Amino acid sequence: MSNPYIPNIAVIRKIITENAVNDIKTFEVVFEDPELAESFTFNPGQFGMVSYFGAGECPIGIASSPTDQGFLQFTIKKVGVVTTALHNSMEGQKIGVRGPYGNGWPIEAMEDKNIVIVGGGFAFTTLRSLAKYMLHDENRDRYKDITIIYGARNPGELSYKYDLENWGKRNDLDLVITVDKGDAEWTGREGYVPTILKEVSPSSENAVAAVCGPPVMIRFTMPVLTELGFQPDRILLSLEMRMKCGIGKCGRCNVGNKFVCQDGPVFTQKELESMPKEY
Amino acid sequence: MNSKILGKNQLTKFIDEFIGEYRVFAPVKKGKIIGFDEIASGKETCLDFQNTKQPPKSVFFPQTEVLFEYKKGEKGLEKAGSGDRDKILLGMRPCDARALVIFDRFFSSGEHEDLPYLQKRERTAVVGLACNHPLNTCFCTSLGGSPFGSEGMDLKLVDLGDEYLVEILTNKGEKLVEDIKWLRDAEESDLNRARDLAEDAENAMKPKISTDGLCDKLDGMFDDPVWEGIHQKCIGCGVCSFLCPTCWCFDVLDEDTGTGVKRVRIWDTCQFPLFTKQGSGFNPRPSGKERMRQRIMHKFNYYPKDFGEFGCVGCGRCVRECPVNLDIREVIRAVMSV
Amino acid sequence: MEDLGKTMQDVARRLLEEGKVDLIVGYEKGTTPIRSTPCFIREAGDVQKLIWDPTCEANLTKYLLDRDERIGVVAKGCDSRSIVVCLAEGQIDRDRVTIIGVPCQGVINRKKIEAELDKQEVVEATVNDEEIKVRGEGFEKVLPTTNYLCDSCLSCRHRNPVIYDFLVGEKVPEVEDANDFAEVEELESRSSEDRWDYFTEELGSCIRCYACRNVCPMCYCKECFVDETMPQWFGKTDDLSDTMIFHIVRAYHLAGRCVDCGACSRACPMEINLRALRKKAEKIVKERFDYEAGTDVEEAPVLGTFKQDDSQEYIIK
Amino acid sequence: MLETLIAEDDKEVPEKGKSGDEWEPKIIAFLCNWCSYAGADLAGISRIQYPPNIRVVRVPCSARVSPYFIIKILQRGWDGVLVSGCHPGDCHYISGNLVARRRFSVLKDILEYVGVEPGRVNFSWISAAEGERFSKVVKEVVMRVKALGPAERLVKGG
Repeated sequence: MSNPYIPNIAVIRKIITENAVNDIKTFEVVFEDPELAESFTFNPGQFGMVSYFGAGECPIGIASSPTDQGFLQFTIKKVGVVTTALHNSMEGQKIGVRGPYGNGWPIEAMEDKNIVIVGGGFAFTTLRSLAKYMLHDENRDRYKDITIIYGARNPGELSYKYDLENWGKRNDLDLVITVDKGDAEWTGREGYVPTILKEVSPSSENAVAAVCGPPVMIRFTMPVLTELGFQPDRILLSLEMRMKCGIGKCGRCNVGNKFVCQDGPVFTQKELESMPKEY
Repeated sequence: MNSKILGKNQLTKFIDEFIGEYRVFAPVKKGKIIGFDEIASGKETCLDFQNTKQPPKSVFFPQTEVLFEYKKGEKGLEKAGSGDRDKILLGMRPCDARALVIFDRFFSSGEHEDLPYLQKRERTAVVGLACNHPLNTCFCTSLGGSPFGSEGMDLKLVDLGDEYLVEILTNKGEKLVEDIKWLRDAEESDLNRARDLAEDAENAMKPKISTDGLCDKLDGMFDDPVWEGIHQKCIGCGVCSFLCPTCWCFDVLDEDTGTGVKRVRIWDTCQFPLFTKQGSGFNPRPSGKERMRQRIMHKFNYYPKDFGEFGCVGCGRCVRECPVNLDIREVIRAVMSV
Repeated sequence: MEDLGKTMQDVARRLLEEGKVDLIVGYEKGTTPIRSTPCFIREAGDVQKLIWDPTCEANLTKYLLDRDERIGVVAKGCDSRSIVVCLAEGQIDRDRVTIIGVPCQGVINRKKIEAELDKQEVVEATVNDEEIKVRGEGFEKVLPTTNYLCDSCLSCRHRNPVIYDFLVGEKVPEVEDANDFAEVEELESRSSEDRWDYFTEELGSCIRCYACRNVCPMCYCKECFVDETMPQWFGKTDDLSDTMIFHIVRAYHLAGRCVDCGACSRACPMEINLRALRKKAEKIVKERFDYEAGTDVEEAPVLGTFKQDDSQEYIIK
Repeated sequence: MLETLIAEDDKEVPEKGKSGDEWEPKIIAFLCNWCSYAGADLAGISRIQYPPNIRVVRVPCSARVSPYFIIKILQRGWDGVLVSGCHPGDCHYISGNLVARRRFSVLKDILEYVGVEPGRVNFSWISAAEGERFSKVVKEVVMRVKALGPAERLVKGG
């Protein structure tokens, strides 16, 4: 029985700035203990508790895919105390990471189904982890055709541009990028994610939809998915709640009697319908 | 092993048998407040009290607890000290003892056990004290408890007048008293006297609040207008949660020690707005209504759904100490009558 | 002696029936002896729940903050002064509030009665301005109300409401020469060391439940300074230094605003003598700036303004 | 800015009652930019000596100093605080020092009432022309704080 609150020491190896206004960065971290760096496994959609000693701890979705060996990536937006401390730190900074926590996307249940990924803003992190996992050579054939619909407020806000470029060149993937409002150089689509989803209208036949984004996007995306014929148990959502312990003990992230950190963060629409509307 | 008899004048001697080998916690009067504290000798405690202001949860779940310390420059983290000598908790009322069982069940559930709490709980013996005169703000019988309950206890003292009956309930309890030779065995008359006292105490707690079906009833009541009326006078302070023996929510934060950082967990309550306020500013429980609903739903619906019994032991502390007299028994009645 | 409770009910019924207010906030009988509890009445038919006796201790001004309904609120002398402070600080919109003033002879501090009766529990009690009849298992007593009043009420110089739309009952004689700084003066006479020991002992048992802050109508900040995180000024654990600083800064924030209604001392579960600290802030602004909280809506807050001849003897010459 | 100063100099905060060389108090001085800071500058230019125990923080006005600064400084183990502004009537912002005067008189009395030793928290008016007076005031404050010994009351973890 080890103390679940003790984080493992990790070192920030690389910091990638993701958006133009420089308040979203991806931190590539490596565990100090080489054994752990080797043995640490997780599923896409799980999160870790990232500590900056002196500032505190906060739950961040793991953005890298389980197929990336030896390192973890956390995409963090500068909002509060811990995230600001992380944004002010340099490469080589020692931080704490513990986890993985949460259930993550059901990658087995999604096998040999069509996958529709709908992401918005920087909440695209764990969906990126899922996409990178599925597009990896060892896993690609276990999933049928994959559609990714990813939107952001403006081109500067689009994260993982380097991934989007590579994915754009692939033929076994239908990548749709949109922005709410383009700028001078923007040549791609313009429009809110729900409207673009209606335009693309992926078939819901033997398909699963994985959705994550700001509440307003979720509110308008759900009816579209239902319209397209997605059954409630085929729509997956990753919830965002305030978390402090990450292991279902501190009592704050509950929706009904489910703890989002332990029984979630991924729920099916069907499960959410049986839970009180308090998220 | 049958029950023993302990004279009230021998109580100090009885306690002093354990001092030294065990860390003994007992009710102590500090200023105007009676609370559980570590005692160095038997005479510091007095068992003539109704119930302590604060429950004994702080012995295992202190208000501020260091999880670990990170010293700048040093490798790794210095873990907080684990449980040390065995402990004895003496003079605990049946409701509080039962509350510890509820606490244990939650903190050892799920994938990750709460080690800091469980380590402190492991090496502890509970010597309970039956309630001959329950207060009329107590309602343990309405929630499956009883003034003479022995759930969660290793030994139970029953005040027979000028003597205590010492009931042995577990082998941990038996080990405590087996080598105290001067305790005399209880006779039939003592046991009958204890049974009568138990009955009187139980009858003194009529009428009970009906709580059967409360959990299922709450299932459909999330959006019921009754919550609007219930929360109105609540000022959102932490009295009911911090004095509640079955409230365990906590906050985790870092404290700068000048030479390093301590990660500390402190008591928190769902009644504070910051409990669920997110970094984006969105708060799923923006007003007192949602927060009060959460507290009631958790104790009478969510916890029972996961663990099969109510998350409240009816100790009455929140009834006695609420600054605006928002009585949880009235809330239960209001919910039951919808 | 005229039953103020009955008159109050009539006023409330008329206000509700004439649609002048959406809600009446008053007192109703509590669920345990010697206690009242705030009640919210929206139907004229429920006004008979309203009571008035020395157990009506809550400062109902707190319920006027951040509400946009039209409210009829029962207000004692001190409560009416805290309404004046809230009005002066722009927190309450005057024409949305109807004040039902009631002259007050002081409210009971039930912790004093519990201390007196020690282990005996009161099962039933009847209370009026003269006496408190208590009955319990095997005992029955009559206690003179004046011996068990809240400390703030013993030296109250504003028994009659300073502002009201309706007055329930006749005004009561004020006690002009009440020295309500007796305790502060005694503490001031002690050495700095003794005072430090007194306050560390007293505030050391604080469990940071914030009942004192949440029950106080003067504490209406959207985010309290102890909850701020960017920057985080003081710690949130029950460390002695952080806890003392919370109470010191709260006393500082109450300077010239606290009306000594005693709600915080009554709300504290650990029975800490909070009055000893906040009366000092009140004494400073009274002596140095001749300022008393909650007497005049037009007057500017004491620390928000200045006078050319403010005393400055503490400045290094 | 203030945060970094306290943190960065925190390491030098003296252990309580340093043996060997005589203990030197550490004091933070808030000097208002228009008067007291200029006064300190004048003291420097005119080579007027004053004890090195103070760490100067330049503030736009004495009213900029919030009670949280002063209490946090005492909590972090510094031995004394000096807040110095313009003489009444000279304030660049007309009434900053007048508002501050009331604020500090209440704060100082509450702190000393609770038990913080008189002399820990000090206030003064020093104009831009009073270089000499600035050094006199600093000497006075350092002497007062030295008499009180290292700070213990209100110090966190003290």
